[in-house]
Amino acid sequence: MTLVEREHALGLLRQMVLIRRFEEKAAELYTVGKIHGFLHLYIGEEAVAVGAMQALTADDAIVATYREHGQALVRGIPAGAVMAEMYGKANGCSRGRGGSMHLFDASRRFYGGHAIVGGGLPVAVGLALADTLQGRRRVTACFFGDGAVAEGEFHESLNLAALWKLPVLFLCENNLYAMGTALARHQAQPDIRLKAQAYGLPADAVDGMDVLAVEAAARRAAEAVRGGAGPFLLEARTYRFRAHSMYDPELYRTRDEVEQWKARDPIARFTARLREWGLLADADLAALEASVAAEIEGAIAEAEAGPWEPVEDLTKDVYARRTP
Amino acid sequence: MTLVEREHALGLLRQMVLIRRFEEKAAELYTVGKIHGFLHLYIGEEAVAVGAMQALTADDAIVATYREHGQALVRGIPAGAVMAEMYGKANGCSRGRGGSMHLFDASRRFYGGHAIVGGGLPVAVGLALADTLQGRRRVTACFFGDGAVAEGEFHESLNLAALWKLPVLFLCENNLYAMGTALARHQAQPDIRLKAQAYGLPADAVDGMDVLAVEAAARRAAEAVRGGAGPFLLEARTYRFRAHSMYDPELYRTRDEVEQWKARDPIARFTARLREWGLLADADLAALEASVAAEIEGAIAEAEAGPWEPVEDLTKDVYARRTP
Amino acid sequence: MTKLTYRDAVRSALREALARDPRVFLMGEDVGRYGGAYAVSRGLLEEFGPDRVRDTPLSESTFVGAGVGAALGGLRPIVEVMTVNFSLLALDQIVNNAATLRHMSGGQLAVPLVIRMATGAGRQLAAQHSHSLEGWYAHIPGLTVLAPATPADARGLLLAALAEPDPVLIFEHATLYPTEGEVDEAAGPAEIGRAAVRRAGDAVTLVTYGGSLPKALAAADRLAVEGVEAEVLDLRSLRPLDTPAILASLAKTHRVVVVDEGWRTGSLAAEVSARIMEGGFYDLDVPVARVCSAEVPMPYPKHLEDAALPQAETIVATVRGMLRRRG
Amino acid sequence: MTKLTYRDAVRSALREALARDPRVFLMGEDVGRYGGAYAVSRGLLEEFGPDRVRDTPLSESTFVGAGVGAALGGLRPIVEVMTVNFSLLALDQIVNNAATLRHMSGGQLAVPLVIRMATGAGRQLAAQHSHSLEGWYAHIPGLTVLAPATPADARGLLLAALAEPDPVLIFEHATLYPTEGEVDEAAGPAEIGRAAVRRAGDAVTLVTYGGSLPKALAAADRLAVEGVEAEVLDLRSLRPLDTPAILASLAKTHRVVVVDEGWRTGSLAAEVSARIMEGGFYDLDVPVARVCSAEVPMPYPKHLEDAALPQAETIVATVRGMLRRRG
Ligand SMILES: Cc1ncc(C[n+]2csc(CCOP(=O)(O)OP(=O)(O)O)c2C)c(N)n1
Ligand SMILES: Cc1ncc(C[n+]2csc(CCOP(=O)(O)OP(=O)(O)O)c2C)c(N)n1
Ligand SMILES: [Mg+2]
Ligand SMILES: [Mg+2]
Repeated sequence: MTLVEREHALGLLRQMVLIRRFEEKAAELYTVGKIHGFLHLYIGEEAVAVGAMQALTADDAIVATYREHGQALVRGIPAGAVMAEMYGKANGCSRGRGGSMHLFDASRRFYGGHAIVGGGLPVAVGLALADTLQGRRRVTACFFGDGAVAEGEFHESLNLAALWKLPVLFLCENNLYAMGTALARHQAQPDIRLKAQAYGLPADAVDGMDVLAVEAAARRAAEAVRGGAGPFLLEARTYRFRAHSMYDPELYRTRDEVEQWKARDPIARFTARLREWGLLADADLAALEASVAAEIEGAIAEAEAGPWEPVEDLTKDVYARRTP
Repeated sequence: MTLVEREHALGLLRQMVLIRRFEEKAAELYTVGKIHGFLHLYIGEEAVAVGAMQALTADDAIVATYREHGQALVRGIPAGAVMAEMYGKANGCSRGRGGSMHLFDASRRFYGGHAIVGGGLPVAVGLALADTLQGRRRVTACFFGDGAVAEGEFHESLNLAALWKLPVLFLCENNLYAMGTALARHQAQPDIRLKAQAYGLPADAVDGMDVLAVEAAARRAAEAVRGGAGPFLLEARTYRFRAHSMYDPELYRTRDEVEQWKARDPIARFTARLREWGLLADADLAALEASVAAEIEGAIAEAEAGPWEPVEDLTKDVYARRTP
Repeated sequence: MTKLTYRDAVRSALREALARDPRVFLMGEDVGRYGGAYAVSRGLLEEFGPDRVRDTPLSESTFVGAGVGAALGGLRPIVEVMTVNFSLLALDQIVNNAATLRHMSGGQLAVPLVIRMATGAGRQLAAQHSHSLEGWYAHIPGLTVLAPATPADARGLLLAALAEPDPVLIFEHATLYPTEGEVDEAAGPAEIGRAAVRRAGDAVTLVTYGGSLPKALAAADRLAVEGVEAEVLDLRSLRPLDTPAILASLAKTHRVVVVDEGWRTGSLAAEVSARIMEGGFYDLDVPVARVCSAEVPMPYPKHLEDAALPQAETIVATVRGMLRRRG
Repeated sequence: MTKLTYRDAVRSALREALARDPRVFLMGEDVGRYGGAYAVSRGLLEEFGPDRVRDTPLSESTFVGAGVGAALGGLRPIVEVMTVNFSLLALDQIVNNAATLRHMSGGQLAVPLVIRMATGAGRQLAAQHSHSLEGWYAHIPGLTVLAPATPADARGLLLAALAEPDPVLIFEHATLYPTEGEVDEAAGPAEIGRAAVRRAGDAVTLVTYGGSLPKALAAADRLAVEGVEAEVLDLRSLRPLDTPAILASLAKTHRVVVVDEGWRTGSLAAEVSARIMEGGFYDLDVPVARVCSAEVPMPYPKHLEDAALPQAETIVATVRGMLRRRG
């Protein structure tokens, strides 16, 4: 039985593959010194961003973490602008000043790229407040990890959003680890979805390795939020296949555990299902991969060709009206 | 039917009356300029401190808020040392440096007197951790208001204490207001006890206007904590009869509401019950009031007679070993 | 011109802003039903309703961060953090978000957020309620930091802050709320970044701001009796600092005492001294002196609090010592 | 003497403390199974077990506050806050509790707590991960603030901190972890509050600390080629500041450049300049200069980060300018 339109399915697949290939390339480029600083890969978690963001319109806002290449690409920030940002070039989406952890695109209502764990949640609450006070029916989607759940700002933000019935879709990317600390070692009660009860918030949990499941759950959640029911907490259960960042020796988990999760690879799984449903032929996949590869090549070319911001502009835009 | 030993009952009553009369006097002394700064009265909430602290031994630790005269007196800090502290005299329990909001007594394991809402919770967690790591079976009782529940530190501290199974008795004094903000206007989900579920914590709620009920609930809770079951959240539902502090015009609640709660005055109620049970004669009450009055007169005399800390000692004890 | 208290002057600006600009709203602990911990916002809830005057839970980090988000979303939030002491809980949002977003986004984002808070000691509130940390905030690029010392500035600088496209912090010294002064309620915003000479003189410059201004003026009055005419310079804006005004006064008096309620080490006064070192060294007859708070957590009793804080007498004594040491 | 990296020197002190004193324990984010974000604590969990090497949830305010409580309870906690950037979330516990409790309790309570954190920029981590806020902490009475710049100090000052009866903050500049130096692992604690002359000279004093020390030394080497012998003074302790050592070096060289990675306005360098103003004015041939970070949220690309940070070249250029302007 086919549960999804072919066009739409191929779109989802392409977005996931784009994130995967983009990041594989980024990791390579890091190794050869084109990308620096911290680089947090989303590989393994692609179904979460791709599924969830189907529920958003161009008018909705996104607040994400330092592990946000996926969200940025799905949101439609051109891969070239994201790659150039990671190079630190002035044609990057943050003019090169932010790098991998701080992607911004005001025109697409993409509000970062936050490197302080939990720091994006209050900002999302405020964006939603602005919509409410201005009578706009928009959703602010706020992504954060399981680790952020331990921070006080998680608690404060869920309470405030629920208290004021603000249209925030809280999206917890539960990949079972905060750096090297397993969920059960940072949460006394590791069922994140249940925490919503403390704020009288509706909540749901979904298999974050299944893009269609995430999409369906996110659509339900976003609909509730958009309808004025207040915030919603959606927990996507997923797994990070790669190291936390480029420096991580991964002493805290077994190879075996990683392999077990890799067997649930959201791309491989979705590909297999689409084949099963007869929606994907070998040629389709080849074409998709080729188009993604071309897009990434183009992105790298843009990044390579991009200019560096002149040193004279260092203090520009600290303030709108004066130099610091 | 008598539910309580006479001795014990009269002890509870005396402690509540001591707090009440002590604070009535403090309010007077504030008006005539003997006490300054912020003064937060506990009047109406006496059953909470008195009931709860029956469950503690001399070895247990207490962490309280700026509204802590009650806890200090019940803990056995001499009324003279508390009053002298409120005068700012060097014979005060904090050498006069803390005032009403910062009562300390290391010998009685009374660790303040915290004026930053929520700031005491992490400290209590640490005290309990010290006990655990040193293999001591002690309880740390941590008092805080309903307002503190909104702070991130509430969330972080309950999680950490539960995660590490630390012996903290979290005692929420829910008096329905954080300054002028009613519970329902600061909590999306106003049933505080239920919040414990987010941390897998046992919890209970009790009528904070009934000293025997508080005592019974606190004993059960403290026993669980002392037995090694980890932390416990006990919510006492109570009401503050007076203003938040001496400056509060009380615009946020009706006289009527206050009067309704005053009808449940924990002292009057307990007195009536003791009479009913035949445990309290008029003469007993008169003797009790007289003894409390004498104790308070003595306290005031001590405070009046106490010396001011010499100005030369201003920078003493910023560090143990050097001047700042 | 009307005679207003500082408190009423702040309220006058709040009311004007709320009335004029639908994007403006006020939020913070007890700004609504309670009327504000310092009664600054009393009556505004009744006048503008609960959408525009919002009581928040005790969640400093989140309601300040929500101010950042609301500013990003096109509003002009005024967030009241009851006192600077509690702002420590919101510092991450101020330093890592409010101050960085414009630059870090390559100029795409704007955070026109005003954060007001009471600051300072002098009311026997002891160690956790007596901080003067505005100097800390003045360290952060991306922030503008104001410290109005008069009712007219309390109004004018708040209006100015609301016209800024970037985050502005306003520190209101709690002892100033009941003080009175002439205010022109028809006047527009004051200019940010300009110090004001509150008293002219030629013997010494007292550089100060906020709650220390009255003390500096009192000291100047006493010195005048001794024939010493002190110039009193009110910084008004701590970031940006009006270095030209400081150096201009120095060029006239050749002596500077900086009066600042912050703890001495790492105080804003240190920055003023360092700027004079760099820009006015050859104009100095004697080294710049600082009158700051003693380096102790503030004690509760009045005699110790008084001893810990800058006082008119200490200022006078410092100036006398300086004059003795001429050139 | 052994050659150790700064990272290994910190670990050496941690291991020694854990082995020697059962009251010592380590807690913080990822100090255990991960081995520490900077691999400082690698192996300690295996050696000392999960009671003494404790991974915490992401709850900076609470695990720092728990450190305060554990210290009150008789332990000697070492809390690692991964970086200074995240310490903003714990500032209330540090400023309002750790720093105040001894004084505010009239001397009854002691908080022998050591808080370690990485600090500084230079690794392209952008605006939210590049702060140098140790100068802020040096403002707070009740705290002791250390900034070891060499492997020997990384070890010696940590041991010294553990012997203090009061809270000590240790700032480890993240670029220093892989640097090597001679360390005497049999040596005891270093002395707190003493600066060290890292290079003697008579033409100018470069006052610096932490991650800027290597830059100052590099600048001194270049200046030596030009015949200018710079003295390099490593502060080591930011609170207390070794003012006598600063003034002694000034008395020798008559010229001071302060090199400090903090943003210029309100920097620790401002305090050093102000202290020289107060105590060394008449020894100065030229005004004290500051080489600090540009006042911007740190940008990600290397060329901009380099431009924002103090560099050996800027120090050299500043000294050259100073010498041109002789007396
Ligand atoms: C407040 C804060 N503390 C610590 C860090 C360091 N840090 C960066 S990512 C991370 C783990 C976060 O885990 P989680 O929220 O689950 O997100 P994930 O990386 O798994 O996507 C930590 C501890 C930080 N950036 N911010
Ligand atoms: C972090 C912080 N924010 C604000 C305040 C100001 N304040 C003092 S008491 C109080 C209300 C606290 O309410 P609650 O916790 O319910 O305790 P209660 O006063 O009712 O006993 C507020 C807002 C503070 N002291 N600390
Ligand atoms: Mg995670
Ligand atoms: Mg309350």
